[in-house]
Amino acid sequence: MKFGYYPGCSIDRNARSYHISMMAIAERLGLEFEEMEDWNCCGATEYFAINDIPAYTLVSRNLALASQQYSGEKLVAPCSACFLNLKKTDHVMGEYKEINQKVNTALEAGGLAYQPGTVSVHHLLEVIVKDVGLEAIEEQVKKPLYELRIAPYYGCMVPRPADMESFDDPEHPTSMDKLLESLGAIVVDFPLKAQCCGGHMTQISEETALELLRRLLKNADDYGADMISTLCPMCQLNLDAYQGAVNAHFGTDYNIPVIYFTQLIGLAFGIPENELGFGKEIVSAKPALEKISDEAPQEKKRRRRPGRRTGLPMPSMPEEG
Amino acid sequence: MEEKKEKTMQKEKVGVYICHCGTNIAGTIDVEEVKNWAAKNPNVEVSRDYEFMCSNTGQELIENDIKEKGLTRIVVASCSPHMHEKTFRNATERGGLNPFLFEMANIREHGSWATNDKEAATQKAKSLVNGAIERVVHHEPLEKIPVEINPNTLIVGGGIAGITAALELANAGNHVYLVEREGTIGGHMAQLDKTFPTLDCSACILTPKMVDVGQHDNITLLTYSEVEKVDGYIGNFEITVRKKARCVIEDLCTACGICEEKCPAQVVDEGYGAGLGYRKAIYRAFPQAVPGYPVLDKENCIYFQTGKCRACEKFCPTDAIDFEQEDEMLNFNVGNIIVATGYDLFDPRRIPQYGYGRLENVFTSLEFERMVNASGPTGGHIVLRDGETKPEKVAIVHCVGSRDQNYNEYCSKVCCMYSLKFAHLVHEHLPETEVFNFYIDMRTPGKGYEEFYHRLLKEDTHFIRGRVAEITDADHQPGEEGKLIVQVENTLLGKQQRIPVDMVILSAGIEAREDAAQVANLFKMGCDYDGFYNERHPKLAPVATMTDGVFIAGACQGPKDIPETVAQGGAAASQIASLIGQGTMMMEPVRASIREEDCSGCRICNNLCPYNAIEYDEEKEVSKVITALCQGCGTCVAACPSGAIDGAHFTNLQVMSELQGLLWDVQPAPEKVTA
Amino acid sequence: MTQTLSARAPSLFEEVVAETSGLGENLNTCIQCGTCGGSCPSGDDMDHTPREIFAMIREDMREEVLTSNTPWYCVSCYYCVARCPQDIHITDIMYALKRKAIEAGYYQKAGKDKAPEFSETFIDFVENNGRSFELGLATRYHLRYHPLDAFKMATGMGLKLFTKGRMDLIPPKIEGIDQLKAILKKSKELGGEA
Amino acid sequence: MTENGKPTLAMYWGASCGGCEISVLNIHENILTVDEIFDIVFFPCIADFKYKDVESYPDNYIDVCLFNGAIRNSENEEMAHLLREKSKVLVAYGSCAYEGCIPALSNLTTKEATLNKVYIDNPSIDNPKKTFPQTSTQMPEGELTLPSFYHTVKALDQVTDVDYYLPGCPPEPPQIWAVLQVIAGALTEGKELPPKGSVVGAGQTAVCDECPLEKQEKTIARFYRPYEINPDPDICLLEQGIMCMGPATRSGCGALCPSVGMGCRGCYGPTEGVEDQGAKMLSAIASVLDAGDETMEEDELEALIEEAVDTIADPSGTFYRFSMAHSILQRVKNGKGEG
Amino acid sequence: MSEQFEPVIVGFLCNWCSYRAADLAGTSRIKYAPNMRAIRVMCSGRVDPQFVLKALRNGADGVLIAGCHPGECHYVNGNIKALRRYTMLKKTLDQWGIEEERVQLLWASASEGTKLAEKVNSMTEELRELGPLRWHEKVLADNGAAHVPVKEA
Repeated sequence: MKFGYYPGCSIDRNARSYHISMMAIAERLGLEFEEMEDWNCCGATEYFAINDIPAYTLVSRNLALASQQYSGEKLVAPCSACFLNLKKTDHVMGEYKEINQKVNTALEAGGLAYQPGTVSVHHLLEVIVKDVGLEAIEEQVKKPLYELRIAPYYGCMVPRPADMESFDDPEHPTSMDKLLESLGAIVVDFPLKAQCCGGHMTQISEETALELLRRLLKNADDYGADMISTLCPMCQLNLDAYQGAVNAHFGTDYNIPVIYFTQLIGLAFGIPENELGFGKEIVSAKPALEKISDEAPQEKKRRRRPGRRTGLPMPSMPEEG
Repeated sequence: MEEKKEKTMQKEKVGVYICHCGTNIAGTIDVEEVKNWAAKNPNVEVSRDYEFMCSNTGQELIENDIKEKGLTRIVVASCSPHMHEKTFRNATERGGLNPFLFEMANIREHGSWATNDKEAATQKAKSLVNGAIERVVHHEPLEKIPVEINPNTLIVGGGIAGITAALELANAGNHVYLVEREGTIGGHMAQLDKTFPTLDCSACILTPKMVDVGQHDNITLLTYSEVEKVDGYIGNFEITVRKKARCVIEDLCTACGICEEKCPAQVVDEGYGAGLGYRKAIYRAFPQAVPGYPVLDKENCIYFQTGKCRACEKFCPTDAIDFEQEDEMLNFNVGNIIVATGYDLFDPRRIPQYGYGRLENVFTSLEFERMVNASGPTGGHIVLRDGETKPEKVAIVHCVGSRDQNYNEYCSKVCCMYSLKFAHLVHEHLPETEVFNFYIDMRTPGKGYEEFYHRLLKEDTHFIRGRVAEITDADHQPGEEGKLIVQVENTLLGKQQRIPVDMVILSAGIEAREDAAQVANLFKMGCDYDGFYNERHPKLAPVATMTDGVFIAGACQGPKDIPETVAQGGAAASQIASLIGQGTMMMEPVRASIREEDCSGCRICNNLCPYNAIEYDEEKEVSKVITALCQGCGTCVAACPSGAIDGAHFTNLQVMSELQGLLWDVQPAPEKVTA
Repeated sequence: MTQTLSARAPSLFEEVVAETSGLGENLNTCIQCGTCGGSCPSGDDMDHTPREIFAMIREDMREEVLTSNTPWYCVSCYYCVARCPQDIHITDIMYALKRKAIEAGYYQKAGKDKAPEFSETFIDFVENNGRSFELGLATRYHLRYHPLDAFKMATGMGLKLFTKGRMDLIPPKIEGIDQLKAILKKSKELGGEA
Repeated sequence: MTENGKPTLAMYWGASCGGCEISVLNIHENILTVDEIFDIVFFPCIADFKYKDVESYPDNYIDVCLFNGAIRNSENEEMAHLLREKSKVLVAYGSCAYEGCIPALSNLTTKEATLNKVYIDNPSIDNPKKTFPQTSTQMPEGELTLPSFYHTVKALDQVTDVDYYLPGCPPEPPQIWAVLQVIAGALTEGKELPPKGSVVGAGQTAVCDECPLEKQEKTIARFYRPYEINPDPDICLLEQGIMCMGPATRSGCGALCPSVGMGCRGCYGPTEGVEDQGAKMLSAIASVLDAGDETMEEDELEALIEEAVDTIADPSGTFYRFSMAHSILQRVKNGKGEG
Repeated sequence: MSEQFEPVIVGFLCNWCSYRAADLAGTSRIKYAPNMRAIRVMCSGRVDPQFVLKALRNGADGVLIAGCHPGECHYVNGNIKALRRYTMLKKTLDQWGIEEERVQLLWASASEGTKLAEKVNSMTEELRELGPLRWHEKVLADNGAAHVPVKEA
């Protein structure tokens, strides 16, 4: 399978391990990610705060380039913010004539044009779960992540592309849960899985950011997670690099590595850690990785919430039948 | 053809009346201008404007002009014909003209109310009026068609609406077929514990009525049955009902309940029990079920699944169990139909952030009704999912799935009141327990409703104005551990609050039945956007539908509480009773007819009619319309390749003339039309 | 359609809607239920909940709205948008309010002067290089506005990231930067920014 | 009327194929009777007359004028006016004069396209200089003129007042003879004529009335081109998916085509009281298309119907083969529409 | 009104759904383009293609046929017949060079006043962009003598 690839600024450096691991598993899964030529920054959450038409335009240049460079291939963005900005801009241009017309006039100035709807934007997770599929993943699993307790963390921007149809539930996504289960890991039911990591608040109002991070870390810890699995460079950076700050600020001693789901897939595929960018994380994953056992666990993978089943019947959930 | 020609030859004297409707029309349309302009039309004898044409004086204007000025046609430009066409047809008739020599121009709904542009509105009004004038000239006098009314009635749905209607009609000496999908009648009301605001026991007031239905000589009760087919038209519908096999021989069963007792299969009771309790595979929904004999649920019956067991059969003292029993098809005729199929409860699983199905101590309103009910699974004790722990704090969340564009935009109307009722019941059962009601707006319109709210205020319920954002078990701060945390903005304080509780009750809204659309199709009714059945008129015909002879009652038309539902059941019944009383009913003469001399017998039209009203005469080799069956849609008229079918009141000549009238300002020099 | 336009100056509501290029049009359908305020992860820090802000916009309380810190605490997590029963694009309205506050020179009063400065520094990089640049961004932003933080930054976590090879030293630049500049220039004219 | 007291007869052609003239001769020996009854005063096809002869006649000199052919150019129209002036009874003879017929099919395209097809873009044409006929050409001898070619082909009654219509392409001999007898009767024995404007020499109902084939209820899944299917000779062709204009076409021909397994083409025009033959047939056919029902999803429904409709290769050519000039829209919109 | 071209649309609205939708639009005071002039028919199945052609022939710039949603027809399936006729008519009109925007079909239930209003708005816009049809002037003008019907009625 061939895809267009929009790396986004942080992939180059900060989130290198995301990129490395992504490419490593792509090889195993026979996926081809063709990087977009001369892509530019998506503006993150900053540009919209200053000027919206330029913000949309900034993003649309990428869409315009994509529509030139690819022939119908899906455009994949591994970064949540990039994904949302690309998808949202395409959506908004389609919905709001005025914006579409302004943006295209601006693009003209650079000899470009974009017809909303021509590029279909997808997040990496969506591609792995939907296009590749869990069966294909399971086939590749050589070293299951038995006994490794993972809190699946989606953050906000992937499950919630506002009013655009999302590939997963905006409130209670489960695609990464299922993915990690297929890798043999124990997925802890992580209530805050779709909560916010604070985004750029770390720069603007550290207290705010630290509190949000604390909640996430505490919750993950309460459920005995060995590590947090993430799909966004910003979330990774905040949870990882600021974990020390959180501990300092609240007198806690969380020590939970924050790892890209692609790294975990790679691990389960039996790819050596160093080829997956392990070691770049600030809170080391080593201790957690040592917990991985060769024995399939006795306990049911997906731990149900505490509480006896003796009393009144629980309402059935669709996926559980 | 020939005589039609003559008609159009002799000049008609048209009277045109433009209504101000106060300022509703006159505020936007220059009524004066339209009146004077219309007067210039050669066909127009009189052109007047008046404050309120629908008033008696307005109608008298028409009557007098007909008598004094010898008008032969009438045009009224006012509101939608769906409002006042009847009114003015009657006025025309009182004036001495055939009521169908009248035409209406809708310059309010389609005109003055639809734009602010006075100039454009006036121009449009002229067109509509002109269209009406050009059309009415070609109108022909028509006579209404009498139909015999079969005195039997079909009622679909055995909830309180259906029960009420059935008893009303039956007591008046008419025969009723009451068809209920479930094994027993009673509907949602039978599931409830107390009823607001009076708090009288739901079962206590309902079961006597159920018994009456069961024993009534004039009521044929068909439970565990569904209507399969509906043919015919008002006065004479042909009904086919599927009586599903309940594997119990009704004549032999004594409703002793031994089979139920002996049945080894435990099943979660998703139906009557709202999923909170268990039942057997052969069961009666509840002890007072009517009829008393049980239903065998094949999906969960061990015998049907594994081929072994037959316990019920062994123990039945009267050999009333029959595993081989098959569905039965029943056919009968009725004159009228009442659809009272009720509602579905909104499924809160659709709102994941409320955790229903994930967080065990989140309950639906219906679950709670069963819980507080003394005959329910907990014997009326309010406990957590574990079946024993008493909650110290209970949250009641209003507007679940209602007033929300993501789910249902409308207000479900009853939730505020039953939420107050719940709060009261918690106070009553567990005086120590704190209750929090989370609401957007407190809606208590109804006799004694607001007073009930005050009563709850006195009972120290916490009322927090704010729509609950989420319910989670992820604790952030001390005091939240092991609790359900209700996160909300207390909009009266303008602060975000996290309130730890032990139990959450979701006041789920009312939804149209899942299969509402198919049912609407079956009875040829319309559904609105939300799936509720369309009434004929929102104000003046709330229980009639677009289809003559088909009526609706209760929550299938929209959210309602018990009193309203009962009122509608009664209303539908009395409308039907009056039809039965008349014995015959006059049907609109808007019908198709085939001119034999022009029909070539090509048979194109033969199977176009949804009511099979067209038959082919092998003798004469021409097609014919059976007038009584024809509903006047005009599909065949449009289809007839040799123009041999006339659609009364919608002839080509009439429509084409209206069309040319409408286009007066853009068309070339006026042309004559050929019919 | 052929609606007649009123002569009076546009209300704050109208301005905000205009600022969102339409996305915010149904703001006037807010039923004040507080779902947004209840959902907001950083709600505690806001001086007004989003719901209050909307009520204030409807009441044309220009200064109070534009000096409020509320928009600056929006982390654009979209919970409010996903949950709003009236389908109001709250996040986009918050962006619009930020822009209006800056435009009105109000944002210092919001006590959140860090936010726009951060955004602007970020955008400088994007507009001149076509890419963002964490190290440069952080250091320049801190040096320019918060020298002390800059020190903390350089010695503390910044260092860690750097040693982990997670920070660039030289800003990356795209080839089509001139094209990008031209496009953005045009878009700013259209966007109504000088 | 001439000195010898015989009523006078004229027959003239506008844009036509000549078939109508043949059809007159096709009344066999009766043609002799016609010659006995009438003095023929203008009939370019069988005898040499000049325009100036006609011009020289006093008004109403011609008792009966059978005008066939459509109005394609200014010459046709000029003659229509002239003959109207000179005739007591003007009969639109044949489908061309009655409703445009085949010539009017060029209303389905533009004047330019038509001329182009005839003078340039046509395998049998060698016209390297791209010479087009001009309405006026200067020659040393003086100006040469040609009639101007119209944009829209019209029926006779669209340029002048017509007394009777005699449909058919061409009209059927028995019908012609019947009509001529009636007229002769009126002229010689003072018998009454049918009301002005009537369609004569044809029935009132549709062709199906005369059609011998067995008719059932109709549901048509798809249509076949004549070469695609071998029809059952006893069953209604429509029911077999063969296009037949019979239901929408005036009877009078005796259902000649259907009875030999060829769908009716519709040459007798619409039935009494129908304005647009094509639209009516279109409506009828569409109504009985056996494609899609109310239980289906909207897009599935639309797809099915599209598919069924597409089995009719050329709707306008099929439904409007003879009646284009008298159709409601009369021609296609300028520019597009080479259908 | 502004200088811009105001197209004239003839609307054939079925008595049960779309006519009521238009009523509802009015009752709920939804303001929309005043360019549609409605003709009430009992069912969209009554719409004879001749009506549509006649409207276009007589100066209308567009025609809107509106009926109940498939499955919601008061006469069970009249609207399906309407759809079949519409599909075939559209194919024909396309051959005749009449832009598809000029003849449109809409499903609007009695509760969809907004939908109907929006359709009228969008159609008005589309027709503005296409410009006037005005058959007699623009198409039949040169040598197109006014259409005289078969016989005097």
